[in-house]
Amino acid sequence: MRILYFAWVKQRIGVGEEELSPPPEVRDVAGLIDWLAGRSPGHAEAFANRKTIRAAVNQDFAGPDHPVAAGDEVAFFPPVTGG
Amino acid sequence: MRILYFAWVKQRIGVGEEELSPPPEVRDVAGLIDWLAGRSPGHAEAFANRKTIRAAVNQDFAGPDHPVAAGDEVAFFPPVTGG
Amino acid sequence: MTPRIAIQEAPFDLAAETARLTAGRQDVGGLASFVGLCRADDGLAAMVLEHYPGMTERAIARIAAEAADRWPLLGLTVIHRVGRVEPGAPIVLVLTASAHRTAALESCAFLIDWLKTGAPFWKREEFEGGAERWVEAKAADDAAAARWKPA
Amino acid sequence: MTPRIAIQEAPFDLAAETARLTAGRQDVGGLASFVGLCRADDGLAAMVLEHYPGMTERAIARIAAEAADRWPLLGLTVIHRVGRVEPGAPIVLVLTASAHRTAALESCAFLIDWLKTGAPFWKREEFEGGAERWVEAKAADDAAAARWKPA
Repeated sequence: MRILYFAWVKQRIGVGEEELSPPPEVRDVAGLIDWLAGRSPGHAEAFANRKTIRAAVNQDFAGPDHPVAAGDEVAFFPPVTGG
Repeated sequence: MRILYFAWVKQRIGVGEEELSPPPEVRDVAGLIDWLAGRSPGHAEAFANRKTIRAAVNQDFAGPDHPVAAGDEVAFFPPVTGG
Repeated sequence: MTPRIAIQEAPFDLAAETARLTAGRQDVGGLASFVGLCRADDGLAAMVLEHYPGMTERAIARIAAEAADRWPLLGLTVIHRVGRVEPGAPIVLVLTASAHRTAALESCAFLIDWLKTGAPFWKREEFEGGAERWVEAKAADDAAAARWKPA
Repeated sequence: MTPRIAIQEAPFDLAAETARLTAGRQDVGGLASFVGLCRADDGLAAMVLEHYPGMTERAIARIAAEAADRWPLLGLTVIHRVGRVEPGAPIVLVLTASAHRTAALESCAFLIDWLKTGAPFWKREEFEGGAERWVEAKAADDAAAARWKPA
């Protein structure tokens, strides 16, 4: 699974991209966040306030219940501020 | 009184501007139209359908009841089509 | 904020007009523009625009002042061409600048809606073959202008 | 109508983009544009824009297709800059062309409202003195985008 981070999520974690194989019990976005938050203090800090985190699965916005699977591209970032 | 005509009102009357002294019983825009319509066949044709005529007195849009007096600039024209 | 209002035969330069509202300043966050162009409907050869010199400038200045009163504008430009305009050529430009996008977008729409119904311009269409026709006012334009009236 | 969508570091040229939508054609009656610029609020030294390559283009293409579905558009351009932008410089351009003004004006407002809330860009502010801050999403932007949702 390809995991991407943007903006301050990326700054806190320290990398913009990771190639990871979460265990089979990680089935959705919320489960993936729980698992990622345990990987390092930076990950824990990035995911400390779930309300400020948005996700995309395969480049579409996705809610916490959205399924994730091996081979997916999953991105985490703050609410967008373009325009 | 300075009378101005624009667009097809001007084309029908044949001039864009007249300097006229209406009689004292001409007190408002509607009365002025009645009086002007009797001046020539072109005037009569221009003012034949009052619903299609708009007026301005001293460069502000004015309804049929708006007073007119010596020294005023009064203009007649079709509904505007700018922009 | 002094509105720039011009009635002219010459074409206008959108880039130059935009630069005029933003050059040397850092407080403009949004710039909205509308350009109205002459379409070649039904074999149109040219559009000839007439106006009421004096009243036109007064009417547009009043509309511009109303826009500046309703929205926090940092710049406002209205340029309306008169005379002969060929298909594909621009006729009118409205340009508004503000710190925020909503004020710029709304005031731009307000101004072009009002120009259609509140400024003394008249359009005559000339067709291939020599026929001509005065453009008639549209009820839809009155309705568009009316939606800006305070409740 | 193929939308033109570009994500780029370089500034854009409003006159060239306008010409691209209108040159050689006589069916465009209205051209609406919005340019968002970088304001120098609170001693801002620069804005740094990051985005999600791939998803950005997909998200904007989807929004552009929705606009083309809702309004009879003859042209649509969205250019969004990324990287470092200094105060006074343009960040985003939305340009829409249609036979009539309402379609151009409404679709332009729709697109910029959606870009604020539906495209994966993030802005970091750098201040004189070295402080920096990520721009926070605004509830007002969510509300502006929500008003376009079909009832």
